[in-house]
Amino acid sequence: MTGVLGAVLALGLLAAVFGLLLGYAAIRFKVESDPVVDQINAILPQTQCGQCGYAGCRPYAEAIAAGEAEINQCPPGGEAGIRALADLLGRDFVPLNEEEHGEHKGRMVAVIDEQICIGCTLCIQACPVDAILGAAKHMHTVIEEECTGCELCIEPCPVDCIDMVPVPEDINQWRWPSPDERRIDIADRSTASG
Amino acid sequence: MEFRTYSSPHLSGTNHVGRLMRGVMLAALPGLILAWWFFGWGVLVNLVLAVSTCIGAEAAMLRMRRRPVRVTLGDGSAALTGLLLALALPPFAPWWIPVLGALFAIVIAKQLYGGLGYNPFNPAMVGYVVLLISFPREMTLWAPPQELADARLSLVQTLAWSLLGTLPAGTGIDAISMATPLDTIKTQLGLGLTLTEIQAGPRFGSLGGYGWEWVNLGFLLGGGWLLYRGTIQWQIPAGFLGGLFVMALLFYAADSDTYASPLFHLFSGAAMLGAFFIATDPVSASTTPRGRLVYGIGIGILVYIIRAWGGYPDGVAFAVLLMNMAVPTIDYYTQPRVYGQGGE
Amino acid sequence: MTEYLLILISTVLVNNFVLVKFLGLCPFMGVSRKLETATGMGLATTFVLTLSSICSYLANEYLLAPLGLEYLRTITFILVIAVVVQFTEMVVHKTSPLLYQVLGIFLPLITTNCAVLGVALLNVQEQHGFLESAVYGFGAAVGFSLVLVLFAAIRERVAVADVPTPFQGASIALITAGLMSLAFMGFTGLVK
Amino acid sequence: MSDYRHILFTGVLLFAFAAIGTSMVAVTYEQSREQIERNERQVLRRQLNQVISPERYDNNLLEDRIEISDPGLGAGRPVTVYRAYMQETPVAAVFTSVAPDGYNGSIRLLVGIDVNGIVTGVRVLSHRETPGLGDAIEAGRSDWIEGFAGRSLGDPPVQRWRVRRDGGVFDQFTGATITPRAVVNAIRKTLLYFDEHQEEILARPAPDGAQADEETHDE
Amino acid sequence: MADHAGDHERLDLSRLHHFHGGLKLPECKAAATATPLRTLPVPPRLILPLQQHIGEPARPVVAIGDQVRKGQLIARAEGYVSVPVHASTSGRVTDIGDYPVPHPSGLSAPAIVIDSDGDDTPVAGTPHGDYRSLDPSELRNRIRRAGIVGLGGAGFPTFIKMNPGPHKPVDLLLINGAECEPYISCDDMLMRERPQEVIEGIHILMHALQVGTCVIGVEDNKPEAIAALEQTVAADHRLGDIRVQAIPTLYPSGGEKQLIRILTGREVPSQGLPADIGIVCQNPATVAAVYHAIHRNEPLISRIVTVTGTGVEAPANLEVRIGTPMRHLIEACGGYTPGVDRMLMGGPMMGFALTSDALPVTKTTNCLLATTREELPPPEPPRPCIRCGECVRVCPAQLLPQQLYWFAHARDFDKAQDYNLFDCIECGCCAYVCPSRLPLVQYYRFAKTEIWAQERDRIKADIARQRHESRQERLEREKRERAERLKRKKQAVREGDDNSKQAAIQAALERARARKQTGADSPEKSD
Amino acid sequence: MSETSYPEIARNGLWNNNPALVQLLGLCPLLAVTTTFINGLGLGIATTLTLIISNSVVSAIRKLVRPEVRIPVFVLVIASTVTVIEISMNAWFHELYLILGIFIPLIVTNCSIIGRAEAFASKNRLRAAFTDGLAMGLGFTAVLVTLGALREIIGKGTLFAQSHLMFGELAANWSLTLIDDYRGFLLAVLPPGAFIGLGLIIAVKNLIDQRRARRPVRAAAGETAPA
Ligand SMILES: Cc1cc2nc3c(=O)[nH]c(=O)nc-3n(C[C@H](O)[C@H](O)[C@H](O)COP(=O)(O)O)c2cc1C
Ligand SMILES: Cc1cc2nc3c(=O)[nH]c(=O)nc-3n(C[C@H](O)[C@H](O)[C@H](O)COP(=O)(O)O)c2cc1C
Ligand SMILES: Cc1cc2nc3c(=O)[nH]c(=O)nc-3n(C[C@H](O)[C@H](O)[C@H](O)COP(=O)(O)O)c2cc1C
Ligand SMILES: Cc1cc2nc3c(=O)[nH]c(=O)nc-3n(C[C@H](O)[C@H](O)[C@H](O)CO)c2cc1C
Ligand code: SF4
Ligand code: SF4
Ligand code: SF4
Ligand code: SF4
Ligand code: FES
Repeated sequence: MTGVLGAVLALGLLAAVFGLLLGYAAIRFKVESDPVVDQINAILPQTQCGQCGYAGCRPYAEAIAAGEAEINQCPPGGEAGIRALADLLGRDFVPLNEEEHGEHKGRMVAVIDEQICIGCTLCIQACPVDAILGAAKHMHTVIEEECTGCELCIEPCPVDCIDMVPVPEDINQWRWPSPDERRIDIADRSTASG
Repeated sequence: MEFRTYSSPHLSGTNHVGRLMRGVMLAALPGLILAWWFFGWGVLVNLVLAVSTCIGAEAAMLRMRRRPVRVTLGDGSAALTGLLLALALPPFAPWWIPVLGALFAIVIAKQLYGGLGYNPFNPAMVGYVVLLISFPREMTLWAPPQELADARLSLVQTLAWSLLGTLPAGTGIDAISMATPLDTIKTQLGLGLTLTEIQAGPRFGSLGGYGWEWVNLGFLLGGGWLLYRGTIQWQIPAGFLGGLFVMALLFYAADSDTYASPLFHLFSGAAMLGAFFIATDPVSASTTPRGRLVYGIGIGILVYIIRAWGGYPDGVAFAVLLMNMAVPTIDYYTQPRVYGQGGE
Repeated sequence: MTEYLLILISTVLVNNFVLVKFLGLCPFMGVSRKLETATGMGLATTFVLTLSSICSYLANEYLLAPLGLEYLRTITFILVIAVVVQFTEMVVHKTSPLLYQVLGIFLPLITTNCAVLGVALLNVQEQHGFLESAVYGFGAAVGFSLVLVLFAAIRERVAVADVPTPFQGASIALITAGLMSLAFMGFTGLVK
Repeated sequence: MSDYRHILFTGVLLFAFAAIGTSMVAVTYEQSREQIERNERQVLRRQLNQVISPERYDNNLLEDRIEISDPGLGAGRPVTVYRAYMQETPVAAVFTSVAPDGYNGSIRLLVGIDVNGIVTGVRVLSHRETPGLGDAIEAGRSDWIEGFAGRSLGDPPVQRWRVRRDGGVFDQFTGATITPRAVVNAIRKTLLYFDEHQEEILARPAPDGAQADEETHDE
Repeated sequence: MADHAGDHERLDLSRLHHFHGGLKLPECKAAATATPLRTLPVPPRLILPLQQHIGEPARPVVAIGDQVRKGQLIARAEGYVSVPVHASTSGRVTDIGDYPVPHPSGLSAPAIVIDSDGDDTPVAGTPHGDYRSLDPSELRNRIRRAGIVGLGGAGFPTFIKMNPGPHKPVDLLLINGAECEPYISCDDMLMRERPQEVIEGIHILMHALQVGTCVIGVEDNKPEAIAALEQTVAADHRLGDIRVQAIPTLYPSGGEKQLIRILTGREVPSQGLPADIGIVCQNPATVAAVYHAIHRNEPLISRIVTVTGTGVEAPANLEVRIGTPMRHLIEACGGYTPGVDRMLMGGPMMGFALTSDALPVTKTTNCLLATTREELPPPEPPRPCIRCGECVRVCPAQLLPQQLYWFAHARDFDKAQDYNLFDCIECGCCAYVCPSRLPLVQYYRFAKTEIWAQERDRIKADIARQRHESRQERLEREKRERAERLKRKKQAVREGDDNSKQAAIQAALERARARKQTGADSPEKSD
Repeated sequence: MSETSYPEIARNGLWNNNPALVQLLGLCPLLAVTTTFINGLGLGIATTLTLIISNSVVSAIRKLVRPEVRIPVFVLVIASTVTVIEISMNAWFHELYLILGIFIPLIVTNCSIIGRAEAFASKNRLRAAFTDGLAMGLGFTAVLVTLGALREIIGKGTLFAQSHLMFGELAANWSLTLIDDYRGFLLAVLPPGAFIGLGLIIAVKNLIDQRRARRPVRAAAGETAPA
């Protein structure tokens, strides 16, 4: 049994020394906040719509950083957003989870039908970015520039006077279409997958 | 009046993938004919088997992947892969050798990556190396050149050997096949002979191995034509041949009894085929001008290292694959200086 | 001197740890999606591997051998490695959060990167001395990093290729690794 | 203050786990050491018997061993030689030769040679050759290794004690020449060594450790 | 390096230099230069888009029904990077609204429509006598007020280019008369027929920029233009060194950066401006417009347009009023030939295809190219890139076009930018030589516009985040305050205050519902 | 996390989150030793055993461990387990030990073991951890065996060769020679063959998954179409 004792002592002491070293390092190299959350949050579109299943973009960012959420849950961010996340986190690109979180739509803004609006301020309270102007009992308007299109104001409106309309295209914001549709090696991809 | 719209530029040149590939095939003709002349019908049998398997495999894969078959086959790249693979095979290989090699080249090395343009490795060389490491015996069934052969197989006899494995009565395959000059040097050096002794044999010509030197000259000629036509750029062949030459020269100068002469290296094995036809495969080679030089030189040096000290007599295929592996990295580090970004 | 050079050539090319010896494959597959991360991982592994090769040598030579506890080799080595890795992880976490985010999952995996324990055990098996152990560890790591970086660059290219859907991702990556290993067979016979 | 406690706690924790783990391993080891040694001896005996048939000797082969150190044979390590006697007449010697140049490092061999210089048998003790390629040298994987029994330095002549590829008579494996080459070379060297030193090796009484040491020094 | 910022190596114009790559293209210019320059009559209706330049659109200063005169300001510049728009003829404003404009998108944009009264009455204005008495900044202002933008294609406001900033001394004025694209010959005709206008304009610009040297670069396939300019320069005895320099015909030598490289050996820094290396580059037509603006006090209301291609019967160069629907130009050239298949604005390498000929000529319309299928066959289906590197060899920006393509194709825009996507001048050389017939330039345009869109989204997201965060903060604060107030109130008696609030909301709801009901019922509002 | 369903764990280990095919862990032993079916089986059994034990132990001690010593503690546990198994086998199952001998030290560095300890065992209760170890082990073994069989058949034209090493004399004639006079496709046995083989197996799995994912959609479409 002396062999056992020797072995235990030798390794135990080695381990103890290592333990002390690690314990010291844990304090010496302590990391306060996780800057990765900020970086993830900076990629998210800040629509604050909650479609990802979290209470806004930052909570979702935190969930991603903690490894609890997939990176493909934000429809407003679309493919580009997922790509940016995959890039940041060194993961593989995965297509948007449309089944659970919805499709990526073009940019929309809310418009309040000023004829109907009763000025109840409920939409103002719902809007996460303060994009709705108006005082109680006066009709409200949406500042188009500020509206992120999150649709959060639709639900609370008691008189259904808010509509989402697509932002019209103009030549300065027009985007060249990708020529990919015409490539012969992907020409019939749609039929292949259909 | 309403018009259809397209994106600029609306003009386009005469360059075309199909034209490119057919040009390369044409350029390989002199070498092919010389190979047939020196090494017999087996060369052509391999060619037919490899090319038809390549085309068949490509068509089958395209159909399975639901890609347009006819247009894609029309570009001739599959046929070219088969041609180059066949040129690398020993003339007495049984039929399944070119077939298996072609399948590997097209299915694994090319189509699994998405087909023409996407494969990181040279398909023909993948096919060749797979065969080389898997069937070392079959892959050394080289023929002696024309005049050195005791007997030559006719076309029918060659076909019988390739397809059925039968030889005319009284001949054994070991009797009619012969090791290549590079192989001979490698094994005999291992037995302690000096190069002068080894190269005294009749199978060595004035430049490389007898017969081999002519085939290499044929490919050099074709390669020159490709350069002239602008199908390939000078960097890769120059880097390859230059790298090989300089390495060979250094060691030859140091010890000419164990290291063969630079010219011998340039005109042996697959040196010229490799330099002008294989290393230049645009898809798997480097694309930046400086990168191409690095790529070529890298292949040249690796060929020499493998020939001189490695386990295989000729290293062109391995060297090409090894440098293929480094291509994305080379490309990354040899980006040209962009207009307006300092320096001259 | 030549002897160290031979060890280097052998470990980097001829007996490449990843492609020929099959060691360290998990990080090889796991962190090779991007060139930059691969480079980072290569550096991290080189550091850890060299260091742990030396540390294991010391532990073996001055702790286990004198006490006749060779049967505890595996435990001791893995402990040494784990601690070296953990220490590195904390330092990286503090000094480079981004590198940490990228390598985070894989730094702990370096512990079980077979290559690290493999090097330690092989050192004993081949009876390497101190310097030889260090060179062996370093060479193995350089070989690992080399193929990792080349592989990552290829994967970046393959990622945008028209790979048939069932083959996308890990499948084509493994096939690529296979073709790389095929190419590395060209080095057979260079050393030994 | 709490920092120190934290550090201390980590140390103690790791110590505890190391201690528990080690003690489990150590206890198991102590418990089974003898069994293992017995197993190993048994395996060794079985292997020796494969190299030289037990009918040919009557001494305790396992104990009757000497160590010699010859750089050519043992790759720098002492080589154990088991000596077989039949009624005190030397019959054969079994060398634990090492082929240092295997594909993946050293291959340890058991080479039995009788007094006439004829190989009684060869077995591989340990190797790290590639499964599926070089491991055909194991008796369980192919009968290649059997091919040495009955051969001697004259059969074939020394210069043909090589693999075919090098101009010898022994087969190499397809795609793996290095391993067989290493093994053949090691056996040839052992034969040559035995040829030269047969007298010294066999013609002495069963040694005790000290004597064996002296012998080694004499070499 | 230099002692003070902006000091460049000495100008050496003694020899020509080369730029990387480039293409020899068929020229196809003869058809349109066979006949002399003609002036197209004013059409009955003009459409004047508010944005014919790079920058902010102009803002209308007229209303529907207003009577305007030729040269009258109808939309003023909005912001710094902007220029005004002037009426091209006299008449009545009949509409201000969205009209299809010549743009690759085929979209409509705001425009002012003027119905001509046929009189072409100009606004009253007094031409300034001697520009030399004017301050450079006054000259710039006049050029701006004249609505002058680069007529070479990009349409960048000219006055900005003339204001390089105090730290960038300009030592060379470059006139880009290369006109390297096939088919186009409007600058050629201008230089042949009106060289004195160009030279006068150059003098004005040299004064405005305070430079002593000007080089006019002209491709050597335009000997007549070179001769005409040389004669004019020789007859000119004013101060200042003006040279006419023939350069080899090689596309795209007319690219500003390439021309600068050819003539001076200098390179415009990546993402930089010619002014950074002491050069200002202008197109001859722009210079001529400056001459008109300063000497005759005429704003930019007309330009020369090449109408050519096998799709029109009689190709020619026409001087036309800005806003003229393109149909009139085609008619003036004998109409379409039977096989006409597409119409381009600009040349075949850089121009874009138009959907219709009802679009107006704008300040940047240098060429209308109507072609048949035989002349410009429809593009073949593209195949995958084989990495042949041809594109690398011809790219004048020394980029790796195939790499840019791979990244654009994979939508890896960060990588595309790493490979200097924004240094691509969209010259089309790469696509021209590509054996796989890839629409490379479209990929680059796609990637560029996509990156810009992402940039805009980014900015929007940042604003949204700030607003969201400040809102969160505000809510927090309010909650705290309310809690405090509540605490204070607790002591006081609680009344049905809340109830009354709720009642008010309820009442409002009822009212709204009623209104909506009637709204939905009435037929005219049901849409 | 407390609500882990056992069928779910089993499905994960065997298919959905298979350590070798999906997580790509434990690749080194997987590729290195699968030259034959029997080799694969041997390693599979040894690995499964280790996974079960280490998962259980790690789960049992999970509350004690601080983040900075987590990894060292886990590897200590694993290494001790493996060494104990190794020594015991050496002593009491010597025959088996000789066969599996080379595989056992390899297990210590099998990434899938520490991977499971980290990802599952350290967050779950004992029974779940045990099940997970079993499922993962079996999933891993399944891949080992498949790859081994594939490489053996293609590389040598045999199957179950050398079964007697594992099953004793009983299995002496289990070895099947599938193709007589087969030349042997050496590639399958060499390292490149291992990589390519695993790549192909993963592709087959993906194909099956895709087919499966598509089928319900089609079925649903079929239902709604006539309506
Ligand atoms: C991964 C790998 C494992 C190998 N294992 C062995 C081996 O165990 N034994 C051996 O002799 N050669 C081995 N080789 C070496 C090659 O097969 C080598 O080509 C061969 O030994 C050279 O002899 P040849 O002339 O028969 O081709 C191995 C090669 C590789 C790449
Ligand atoms: C966004 C933008 C800003 C520019 N700013 C200036 C400037 O401040 N000063 C200047 O001299 N030119 C400026 N330019 C003009 C360019 O240098 C160039 O002359 C113009 O884009 C036309 O060139 P191109 O037709 O070759 O594209 C600017 C161009 C763009 C597109
Ligand atoms: C590929 C390319 C070719 C060009 N060719 C000409 C040309 O031939 N003539 C010209 O005046 N501008 C040409 N340009 C535009 C010039 O780069 C530059 O914008 C112009 O000369 C500036 O003058 P402006 O502002 O007066 O138009 C070209 C631009 C590019 C990108
Ligand atoms: C100059 C040139 C050389 C080529 N060399 C090869 C070659 O060595 N091997 C091959 O499989 N294909 C070769 N090809 C054909 C083609 O590029 C090849 O099939 C692609 O690699 C398949 O994607 C070559 C094509 C050209 C134009
Ligand atoms: S779905 Fe996207 S935009 Fe909406 S809250 Fe979540 S992260 Fe923000
Ligand atoms: S106005 Fe409506 S849609 Fe727009 S941001 Fe506010 S809540 Fe969202
Ligand atoms: S020219 Fe076309 S095919 Fe060739 S490298 Fe460029 S993009 Fe690819
Ligand atoms: S379009 Fe862009 S990438 Fe292509 S040649 Fe011109 S500058 Fe180069
Ligand atoms: S098993 Fe994972 S690295 Fe080796």
